[in-house]
Amino acid sequence: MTVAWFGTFWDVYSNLVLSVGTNALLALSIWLTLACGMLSIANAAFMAIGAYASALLTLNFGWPFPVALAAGMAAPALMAFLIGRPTLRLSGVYLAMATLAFGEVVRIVLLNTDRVTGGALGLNGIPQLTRWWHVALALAVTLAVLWRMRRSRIGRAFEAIKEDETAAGLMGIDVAGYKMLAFVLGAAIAGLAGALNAHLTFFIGPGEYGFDRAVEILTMAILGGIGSLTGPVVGAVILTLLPELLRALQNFRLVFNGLILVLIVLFLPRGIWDTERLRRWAGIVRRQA
Amino acid sequence: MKRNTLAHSLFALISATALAATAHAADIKIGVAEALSGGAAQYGISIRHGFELAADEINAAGGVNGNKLQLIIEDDQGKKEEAINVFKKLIFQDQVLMVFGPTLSNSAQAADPIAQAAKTVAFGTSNTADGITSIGDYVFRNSVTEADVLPETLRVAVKHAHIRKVAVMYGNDDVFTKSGYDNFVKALEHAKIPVTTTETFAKGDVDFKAQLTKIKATHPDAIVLSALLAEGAPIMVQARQLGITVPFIGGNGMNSVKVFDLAKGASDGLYVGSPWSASNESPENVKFIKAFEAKFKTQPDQFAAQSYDGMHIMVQALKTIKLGGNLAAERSALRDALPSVKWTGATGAFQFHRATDKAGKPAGYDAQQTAIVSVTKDGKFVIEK
Amino acid sequence: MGRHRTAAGVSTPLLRLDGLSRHFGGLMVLQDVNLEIPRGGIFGLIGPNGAGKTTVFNLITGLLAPTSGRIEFEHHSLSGCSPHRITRLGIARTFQNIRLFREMSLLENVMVGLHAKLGYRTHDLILATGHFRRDERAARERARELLSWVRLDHKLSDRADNLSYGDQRKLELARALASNPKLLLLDEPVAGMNSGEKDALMSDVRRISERGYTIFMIEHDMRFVMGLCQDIAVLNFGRIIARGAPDAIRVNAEVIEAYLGREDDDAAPDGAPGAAA
Amino acid sequence: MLAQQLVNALSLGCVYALFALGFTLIFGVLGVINLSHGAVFMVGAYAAEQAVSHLGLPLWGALIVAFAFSGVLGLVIDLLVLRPLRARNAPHLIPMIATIGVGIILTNAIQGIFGAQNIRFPEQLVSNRTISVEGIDVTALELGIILLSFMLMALLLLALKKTQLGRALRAIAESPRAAYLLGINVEGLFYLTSFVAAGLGGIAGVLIGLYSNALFPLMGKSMLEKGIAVIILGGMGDMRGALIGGLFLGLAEVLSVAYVGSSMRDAVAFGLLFLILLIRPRGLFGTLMERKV
Repeated sequence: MTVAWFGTFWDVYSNLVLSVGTNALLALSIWLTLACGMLSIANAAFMAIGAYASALLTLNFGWPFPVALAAGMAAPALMAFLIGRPTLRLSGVYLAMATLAFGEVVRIVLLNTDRVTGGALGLNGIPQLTRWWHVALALAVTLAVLWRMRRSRIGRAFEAIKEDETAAGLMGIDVAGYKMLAFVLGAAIAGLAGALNAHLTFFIGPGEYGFDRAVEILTMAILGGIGSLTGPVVGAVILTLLPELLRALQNFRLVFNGLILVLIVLFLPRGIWDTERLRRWAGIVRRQA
Repeated sequence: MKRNTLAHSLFALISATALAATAHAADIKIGVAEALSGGAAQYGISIRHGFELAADEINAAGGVNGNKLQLIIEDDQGKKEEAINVFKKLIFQDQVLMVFGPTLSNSAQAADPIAQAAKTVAFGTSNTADGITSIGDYVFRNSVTEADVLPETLRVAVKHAHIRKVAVMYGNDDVFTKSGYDNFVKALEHAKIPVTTTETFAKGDVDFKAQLTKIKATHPDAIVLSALLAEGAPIMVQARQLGITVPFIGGNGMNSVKVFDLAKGASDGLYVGSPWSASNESPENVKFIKAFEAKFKTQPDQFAAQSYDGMHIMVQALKTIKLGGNLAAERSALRDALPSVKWTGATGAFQFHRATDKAGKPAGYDAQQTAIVSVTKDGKFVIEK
Repeated sequence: MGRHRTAAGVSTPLLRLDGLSRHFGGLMVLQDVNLEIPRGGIFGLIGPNGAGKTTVFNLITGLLAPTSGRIEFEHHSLSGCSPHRITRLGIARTFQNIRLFREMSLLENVMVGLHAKLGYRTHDLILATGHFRRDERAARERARELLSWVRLDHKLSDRADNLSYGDQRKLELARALASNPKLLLLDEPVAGMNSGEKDALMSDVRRISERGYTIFMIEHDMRFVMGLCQDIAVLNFGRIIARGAPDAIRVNAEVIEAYLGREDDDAAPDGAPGAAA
Repeated sequence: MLAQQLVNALSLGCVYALFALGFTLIFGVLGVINLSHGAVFMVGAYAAEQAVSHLGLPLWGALIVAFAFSGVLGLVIDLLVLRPLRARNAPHLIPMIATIGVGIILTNAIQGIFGAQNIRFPEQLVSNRTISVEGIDVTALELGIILLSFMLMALLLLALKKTQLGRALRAIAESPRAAYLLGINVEGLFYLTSFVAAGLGGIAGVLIGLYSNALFPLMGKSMLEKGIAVIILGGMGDMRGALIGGLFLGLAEVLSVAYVGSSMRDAVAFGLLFLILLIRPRGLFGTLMERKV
């Protein structure tokens, strides 16, 4: 009975559940740069590079999936490394705009290299190789690595850079190096999400990786809160499920999507998963108990 | 919007009463997955209207062998992930007999494999990209690809407008217009018509004069335009403003009476080829247009005509199979019955022809129809032979 | 005076500024500054506001590049070195306008200072090897110890921005010490403190110096400087105008002139060397 | 052909400038990258279209309706969203994210009400006449847009330079805190700026809607992306920059179509933007109202 119920549930919602996983990876990828105080919105582009690199390898050359996944991480990481040196000198809004422009350039290049990428028609017939445990494992490993990093000198360096770049440099922290690390690692995680997603949905096209996706990734992280690793994951879960939950609203559904985003920014400035607030609430509950 | 919901609930109420009256009749659940929000909603909503009109007509005439059609309509937002989710919901949760949609070819590339794996018919009425029906033998469409109509459009245009060389313009970031372009190129090569220059534009562009100025300098005899109306109409207006008087040869995307409004004063001289034309006075088409205008207070377009016909085509197959019992058996029976359907509707005479997959093995089914070529003149489509 | 280079012999200086100049646009903030700071002891740099003192620190720590001249630290030229390299060579500093990591705890602040001392590698970190855990534990212990030096070890997990002003200065000092610097630069360490806090810090700094750290401080508070430093240089309008022991500086005519000649100087009444004497 | 292309570049550049004026004004004074400006621009155009088709207003009436409607909308956005964020001193990226949400709300509300398909202004609203001089074709509307964007920019510049209000705004741009201490009604001027900037957006919506013959809910989106490029090229918060950046982008796009290939049009635009940020992050040109970010 339960098994049958789960079977139907999984038939209907497997894709949604796995989308939650890949979106969580994306949110974590932008969390990395945000943790360093950088607003880089090139993650949609890195996701595209990862998706195309891996899909081309499995589709055209029949490479094994794990190798294609590795390539899907390596390609955006390499790209991030190449553009990182000049780009990461910028800060604040300027960095955001430069990465935005980079994202547009990537999308247009994908459109224009149609011999390889299929242009606007995209790549279709990508083998569906992603299993649920691939996504689970990828998310678990990513979370474990980031969790460790956070509680090590790297995490402290990130936070120090976020708070005061100059002071961080004078603590002996290689500011440019750590920014690059966050940027490249974020690109690799975004690429992984892209590669997993591409092998889940049979099809990828350049339109999926534009400005909207970049904003969506950022929104997930901010919505959940970037004070912890749980925040981005929570944000990804909510933003992925929200459209399903709001189905009844029909034409005005996305209006509520936007409204929720505004309300959270206004009333939950540290995101939904605000550790301090949660601790406070827990304290109140304990006192009342 | 509000009126629609009201109409919906009224319809539900009426069908519920009808259901109570005829005790033995069961509803046949038909899934409809179209883009009802987002940028593609303008096509999705038109498509939904076509389905609703056809289903109402069929139900009013007593349904299919006494069974009423029940449409379960879901919004895929024009996104591939949503299309997958919606297909899964319709197939596994709502247990529909078959699914119409999705609106966009990209979504179809992602969602149709789901239907194929579940051995459920996926019937596209608006997907024109190559390769969709290669996905498998449960994938059908009655939307003609440009490959089928463009040679005819070119032939007629060349004959009437004395075309020796053309310039090409297309939207390169959209599947519909890009695949239209690919087929134009093939058709032009086949007809041995030289291309003076090829220009592109992107969705949301407001200015096309740079491209048009370049085109003007190459002195083509016509401009081949693979565009959707949103950009196609402004392109025609701006071309006329630059003193370009040569005719346009458009794809499916331009085949809409809205062109007379959106390109008012500059809408003459556009050749379009499509199985459906607003000016086609066949009795089926006249009836369709009349009924559509009465029901929705707006003029139909090609998307509505194709979905309208799609529903009728499906119902022809449905009539021949035995319902009741095993859903899986019903689904595959429907699939087996569909390929032999022949139907004459708003888009004229229709039949399927088999498509092949990448390896050349038989796969799904494409439309086989003859194109009607018409040219715009004084706010009307005039059919040319 | 600074102009005369020390003859080879006695002891090689820890830090040497050689003909250092820095211009901002047309403004010459530092001109031909020559200074040698010996190993050990507490060295002071004083001068009226706007004399260019903080610029000297910014040049030493690599935040600014000199327009001309060179800086040598233990025979290494620092020109072109990025701040983090300079820190790793053994120079640490505090700031005039405290720059703590405000959202981090005290312990974390000091542990950031220990950054370069942690030798584990990425795979140690990911696999949480013994090396990683040992290093982290040692760092935590060391941070606790440094905080106890400045008597803040009872507030380890407080957030830095919850500290009082005086405690923030002490935390910054502990954080600077974390890199175990050969040279510690203090930029106005008692600015904004009350006299009780000043006295306490004075003994803290003295104890730190006794542990063998070389200290180079900029300070306005003459009682503090004169009480701590063995050797003082005076900067005015970007030039070194005097150098010597506190008693000699106190009576140096040029120095008194420099302070008294600037009426707009808010630090003048009690900041002038004479007043503090 | 080059002469015609240069005229094309001029009118396209002015289209961009027209949009960017309000966008850059908000950034200059409020320090916010207002990503709902594209949506406000679109709403203004729709409001004017409704007024024209229901009330039969002439062009100037449509422009007034758009200015007022968008302006009030901008004011409401400021009151409900930006003011609370200012009050709690949120880091500057937070208001930007909030305006993304506002943009989503407006775009989808309009789409829910009017549908996703293109609509257009009645064609008699503006003369469709083409003026041909020496083989160069230009429409009356294009001339109007070119004139208006130069005039609006000159007007704004003059207002900022010569009036008391302008001086107050520049003081706020330098430092809102210092301006407050000088007794300037900072909040009031923030409201005024939000109103005027959004109103300008509405005017741009009408004119660009007329220029491209199409209104649709997403019309603000690609314009917003171009607008971002324009204000960065011109220097953020700089009034002259909006025009210079707009003209520069228009020229770059038109020339890339003419000599590189139209499929590279946006790649050239954004590639240029990327490069310029790396080389000259403060924009190509000097700035009048630069704000620290």
